[in-house]
Amino acid sequence: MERKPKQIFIQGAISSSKIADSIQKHSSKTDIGAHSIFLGQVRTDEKPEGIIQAIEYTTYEEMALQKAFEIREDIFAKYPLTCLHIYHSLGVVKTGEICLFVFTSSKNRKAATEACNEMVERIKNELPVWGKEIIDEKKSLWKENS
Amino acid sequence: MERKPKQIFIQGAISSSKIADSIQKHSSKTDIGAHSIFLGQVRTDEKPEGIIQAIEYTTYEEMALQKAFEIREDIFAKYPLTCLHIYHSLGVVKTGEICLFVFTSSKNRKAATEACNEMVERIKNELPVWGKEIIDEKKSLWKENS
Amino acid sequence: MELKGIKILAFGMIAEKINASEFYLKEVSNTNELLSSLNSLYPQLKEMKFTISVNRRIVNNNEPLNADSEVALLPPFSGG
Amino acid sequence: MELKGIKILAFGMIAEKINASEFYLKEVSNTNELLSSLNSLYPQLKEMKFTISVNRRIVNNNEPLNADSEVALLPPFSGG
Repeated sequence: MERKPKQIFIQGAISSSKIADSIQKHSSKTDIGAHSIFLGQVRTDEKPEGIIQAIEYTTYEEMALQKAFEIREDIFAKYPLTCLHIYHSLGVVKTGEICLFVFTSSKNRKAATEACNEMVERIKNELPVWGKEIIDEKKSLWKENS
Repeated sequence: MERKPKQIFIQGAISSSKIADSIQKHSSKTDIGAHSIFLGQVRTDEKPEGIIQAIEYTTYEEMALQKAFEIREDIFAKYPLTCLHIYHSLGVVKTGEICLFVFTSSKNRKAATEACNEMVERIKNELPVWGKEIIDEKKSLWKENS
Repeated sequence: MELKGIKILAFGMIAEKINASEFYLKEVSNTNELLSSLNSLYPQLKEMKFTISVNRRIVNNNEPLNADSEVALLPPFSGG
Repeated sequence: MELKGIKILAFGMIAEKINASEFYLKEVSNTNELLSSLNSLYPQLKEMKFTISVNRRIVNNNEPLNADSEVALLPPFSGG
């Protein structure tokens, strides 16, 4: 089966019910023994310019989907995974809301946890996505990944 | 505030809605930037004796809660965490169902992911919990952690 | 202790092998004596791997026991 | 290419600085020429960090461009 780039972007915050649905769907895959999940949550941050209220995400979508696909293929080649899912928000996500959801599943826990960590690192470093930190209607800052 | 041992055991499988509720509750904690979640799922396994249909968990509860509390304190001392939750099933959990839920949250992702991994290792190695792998009404095997 | 002896809890495959999750042993004043006593009472435990806890702490050396000691026989853990 | 030139996409703080997310540049046949052209057109980009992609691939060396090239100016990524 040839795998193709698939949509990873969700408009707005990622809901906890979306995460629950995603977990629930895996109950039919009884060869899975371990799931590892990473969630990025928009954090209140105090900057000299003011307090962050939300982040607005934009992307170069065609390139991001192609890159996400390549990373996914690399990770599948490197680790014995059963499943790997990525979701990233676009548009405005308020503090306390989820903006990134990475979900790996495998027979044994080592592959799932290592793959999940590596996936998150690569997403932060390699996906053409930009976050604008919104302080109020007039003020904003461009987020920098550390 | 003095922290005390708290209940970590849940009768039967851990539902995806329980996981969603737990995630949702953290949306008010806007100093959190990263959540790491580990889920153990009961796996179908083919043994010479037959195919595993479920695992029945028992524990030495007083000792397990004390030990879980100690591990929790150690991990909080070692990593800058905002939150740390553990839930483990008791009784029968069928293949495809969740039996372990470990949930860590922190400002930055490194602490959450490392603490979550360490927590899972320690739970598997140090908690007095036993899994009996059920093949059918008459046959069962005692699970061994690898 | 005079009446019933020390309370011993058994778990997992140990409880299954001896067909009891709780029993009492008399005339054991430390964990070494406990082990000898177990070996003669339950020879089926000889080839089994287990650790002993006293008052919910795993003990590796010989530990004194008294009437209030809560002793448990713990086969290898397999949670998660 | 004769009419409009090469299409350039701009993202994030680059798009904000030049106040456009898409524009066209004529008479650039490779990415080095593109950079010179950008520097004179948009001097505000000089102190900004960005990479260039051609056809959705990041390029590090001088890369030839043609009418069909999809060029993008990418400030440092900050997803997640």
